[in-house]
Amino acid sequence: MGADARPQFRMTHGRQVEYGLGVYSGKLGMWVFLCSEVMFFTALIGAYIILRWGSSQAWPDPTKVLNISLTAFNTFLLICSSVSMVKAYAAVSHGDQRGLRLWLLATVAGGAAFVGVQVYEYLHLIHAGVLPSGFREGGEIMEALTRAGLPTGGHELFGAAFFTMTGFHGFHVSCGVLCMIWVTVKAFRGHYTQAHHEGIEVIGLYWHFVDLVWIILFTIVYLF
Amino acid sequence: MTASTPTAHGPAGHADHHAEPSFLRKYVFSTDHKVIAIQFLFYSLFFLLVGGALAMLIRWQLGFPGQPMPGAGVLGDDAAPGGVIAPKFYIGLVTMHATYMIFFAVMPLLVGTFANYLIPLKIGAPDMAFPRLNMWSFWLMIPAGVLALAGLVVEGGSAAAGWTAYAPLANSPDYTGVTGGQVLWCLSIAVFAASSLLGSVNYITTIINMRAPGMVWFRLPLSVWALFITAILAILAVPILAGAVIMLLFDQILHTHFYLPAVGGQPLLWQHLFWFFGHPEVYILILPAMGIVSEIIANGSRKPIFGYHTMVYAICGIAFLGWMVWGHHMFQSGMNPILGTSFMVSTVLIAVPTAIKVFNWMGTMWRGRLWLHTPMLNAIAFVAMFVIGGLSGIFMASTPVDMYIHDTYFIVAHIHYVLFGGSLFAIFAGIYFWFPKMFGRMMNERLGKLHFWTTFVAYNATFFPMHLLGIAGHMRRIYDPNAYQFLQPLQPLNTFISVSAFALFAAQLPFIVNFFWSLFRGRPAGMNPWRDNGLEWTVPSPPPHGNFAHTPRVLHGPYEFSHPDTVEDFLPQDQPLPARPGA
Amino acid sequence: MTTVEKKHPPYMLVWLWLAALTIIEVWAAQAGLTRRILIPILILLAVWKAALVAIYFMHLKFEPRRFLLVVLAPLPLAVILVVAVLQEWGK
Amino acid sequence: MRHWWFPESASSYAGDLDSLFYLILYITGAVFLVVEAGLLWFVIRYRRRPVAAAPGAAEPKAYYIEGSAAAEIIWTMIPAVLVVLVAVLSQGLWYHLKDGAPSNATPIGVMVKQFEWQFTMAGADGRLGTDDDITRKDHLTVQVDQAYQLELQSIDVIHSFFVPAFRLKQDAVPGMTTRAWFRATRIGEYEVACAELCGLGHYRMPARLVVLSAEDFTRWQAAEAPPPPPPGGGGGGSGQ
Repeated sequence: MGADARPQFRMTHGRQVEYGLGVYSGKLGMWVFLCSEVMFFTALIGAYIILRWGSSQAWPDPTKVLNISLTAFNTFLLICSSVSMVKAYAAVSHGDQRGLRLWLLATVAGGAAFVGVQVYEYLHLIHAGVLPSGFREGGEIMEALTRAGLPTGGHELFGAAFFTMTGFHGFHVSCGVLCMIWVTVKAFRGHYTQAHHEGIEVIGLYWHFVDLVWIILFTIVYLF
Repeated sequence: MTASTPTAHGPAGHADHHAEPSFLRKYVFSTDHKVIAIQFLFYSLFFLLVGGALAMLIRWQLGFPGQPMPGAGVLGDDAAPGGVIAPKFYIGLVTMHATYMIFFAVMPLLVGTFANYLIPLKIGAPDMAFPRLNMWSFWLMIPAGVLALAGLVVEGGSAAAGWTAYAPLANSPDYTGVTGGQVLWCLSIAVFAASSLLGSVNYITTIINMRAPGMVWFRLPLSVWALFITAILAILAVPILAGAVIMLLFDQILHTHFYLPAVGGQPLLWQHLFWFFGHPEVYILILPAMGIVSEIIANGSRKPIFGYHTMVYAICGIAFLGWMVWGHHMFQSGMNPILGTSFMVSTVLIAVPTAIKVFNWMGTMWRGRLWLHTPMLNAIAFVAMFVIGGLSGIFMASTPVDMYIHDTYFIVAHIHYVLFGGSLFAIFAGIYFWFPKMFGRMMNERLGKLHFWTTFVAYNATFFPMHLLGIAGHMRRIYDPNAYQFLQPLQPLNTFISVSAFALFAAQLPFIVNFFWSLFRGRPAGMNPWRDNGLEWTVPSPPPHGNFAHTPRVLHGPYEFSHPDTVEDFLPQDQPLPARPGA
Repeated sequence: MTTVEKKHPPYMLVWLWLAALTIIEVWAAQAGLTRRILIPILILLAVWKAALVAIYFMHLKFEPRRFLLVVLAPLPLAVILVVAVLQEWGK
Repeated sequence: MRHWWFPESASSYAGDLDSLFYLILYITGAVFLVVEAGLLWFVIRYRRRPVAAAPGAAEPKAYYIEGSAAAEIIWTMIPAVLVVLVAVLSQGLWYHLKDGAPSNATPIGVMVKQFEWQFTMAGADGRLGTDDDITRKDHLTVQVDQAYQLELQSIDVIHSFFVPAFRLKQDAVPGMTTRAWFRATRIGEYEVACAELCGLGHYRMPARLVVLSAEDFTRWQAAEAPPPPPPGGGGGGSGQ
């Protein structure tokens, strides 16, 4: 065999660890978790693609139902919070504690604002008669589409898919914000140092992944 | 990592720095992988018993349709008026039997108990990479199990759309007559998915990152290989089920229309998503069993496993192909015939790596010195029975033959030959084999062999005739076969199966007695009662918190049995091969 | 971290790219292009943005090559699922 | 014992399907025998026997071998060839079953709901949607040696149209029309069953399928045909 020489070992917490893929456990675990998240969103996005394009199913024009400019702004917010997250990571890896805390606060604010805007969007849509079970008869949206002579077919599936996909994304962002608050508190307590800041990187991966999913969702749900 | 590591001499010393943990921390909310494994063991054995009891009710109705079952009067007038099982209750039984067995018994046994127990011990790690997540993975199974059990007692009965919960049957109380039970089923599966996810993240990370020095990939025991690949399957397949079940749940409670055709929803979307999860799930249920059996066959034969590398590649091959075969559950659903052909080809190809494994096990036994201890008997039974399940699968893979046997008892026979004859015999083998390590005491061999032989005979008497039922066209999941004239002559066969099933259930009594008796009165096991090579046998039974006093150094593969240069017929992985006298 | 000081990519530049691509996306969606042209453009832009996030923000550029195996594993499965099921109704 | 095996075959392709089944049975049966006999032989031949010699003497060891590439190649190739053979032999019949309906097949409409079948049989004109259609609950009459094309639709949940004697099974999925075809080859009465769990009454969905000779069928058709609509009365035939 003679493969003895290959692996390299490092010490963590008194135990010898072989870094099989050259990545520490927290980061590896997070990536594995993200792989499963990819499959989860595959189920939801795949269902959307199949329901909408798998047959000659009618579908309302999303740009006529949803507020694109508002959501574009929201997308921008999420991208900004992703940037602030990497800036926080860059700061801590240079030993800049103040930078870390400020950028983390900015990230929390960005995420929270995204959720806030989404809640506003939901309330607005529900008020206008867009429900998970479809557009309410006589609701604002239904009236507007009919008045404009636009087709409303497939609105039941549209409502279901829209709320399920964006809802689960929103749920992920909300969980992310909660975790991020916790991380921020820890950062203010000086938990992360230039030598030890794996937590920042790991939570950052989750945060960017949620951003990445939103980039896909925004394109498919709002723009197609 | 320049972390301050005060104790560089291993986790045992590390643990000494802490005060003795409280009882609650040590045995209930424990983060020790061994305790969690044992929690999973009791949890899933409980569900195994409940699932088995439900099967007895099912078999009573099929063996003696319309006759009152002794003692069934206690189930109440909704379920069994006058002791006669009602149709709705019957379908609930069929649904919950499969749900309990698959999600709450066999899967937690294999990837809860054995994965948790074996992975760190076999790779020489002190614990899992994320012990706290590991604890959560067990404690999430509690609400999942409670939700699943609640189905039996809620108003309106348990879920009654089969464990496959085909839409649109599962969508609406109008179709099933079930109100809350179907929602509970969905919730339970969703929570189960979260638990499975946490477990799998742990297993993958642990196996990649926490192997002891020298434990290179091709020195990993086959059980660890199998569990690793299984965890990968789970991490990628279970979220699909979660997504599908959540959409089903929304259809039920938010009145969405994902699977309802009236406004364009797709009933077949459910089937595709379900089986895209469901077929990898089948391999999640069998690969760890194969791994366990590989360990025990090598040990019982006192020989290296035949073709170790091929065995590893076969596991990977099965897992890889397993992603491309889900459509073979849907040949008669109105699927595009071209798609059907491609699914048929990928399905029959899975027979190849599977055959390799079977023949390699036989090659391992060839010219061995078979030590027929109870685990070994169960492992050989696994091979013998799994072969039947594998071969009957070829009938279904052949699309035209499937047209006839689809949804008949042939399928029921097949799944039980794979899941009971396969997974469950392997689980019994594993329990008998690692019980000494888990509890420090041997299980009784005499009772073990009694359990094995009675189970083996009763099992075959129960499930083999089901092939005949299927060939005669007997549909599955029907409450009373006598509603069809062409099934009436099969009644004696059905009665025979039922009597055998009762015997099979009764045959588990020696196991239960043995288990609890040995827990307290079994012969002390010592460190390595089976004279095995795995790292888990180099530590005391049961192993202390942190497992290894010193991180072991792995010097060779796990199957160095009967090496010509050794004195004993085994060589633990941390022991060097003696220098050849002539060299 | 033990080894070399991590070299950080120009995050702000990536941010500008992402913002610009988002603006192009929204503009394209409302420019009244035919769907046959619009959809490929939108897919391209979305994949581009997603790739920027994954490569720079999630540091895939700096991970060991074989680690990419873990990251990319689910993608073929996602494609297989969606493409095969679309076949079902594509007859 | 006859009852514990295939029902007598009564459709044009049932014989082919049975032959394929038997072929697979012989192949898998041979593998089954080899494996089980081998396991049994190994258990008897190689079991550890008590050593008769002095207790201190070293026990003999098992034969140390880590594998054999040649053996493994053999038992990779044989199953591979066999299963590919099965797939190749299956696929012709598969297309015949699914897409092989003769062009002159008479259509039958099958509308299924919980828990009954409704069959719409074409009248003398051999077409559906005309005034002489015959619609019956849980009853289907066909002519021997005549091909029929089923168009299955479901009102509520998924059911599966199963005629054991014809070896025919096809799901009826709500929201879409699935198709199946058969040609009965024997006169007699057969049972239609539902093969997909469709609710509490799933077990009691038998329908009668009667195969008549050509003369009997014509007589039956004439007797069962609905009375012609009153002249000038709207002519509701949608298939005109």
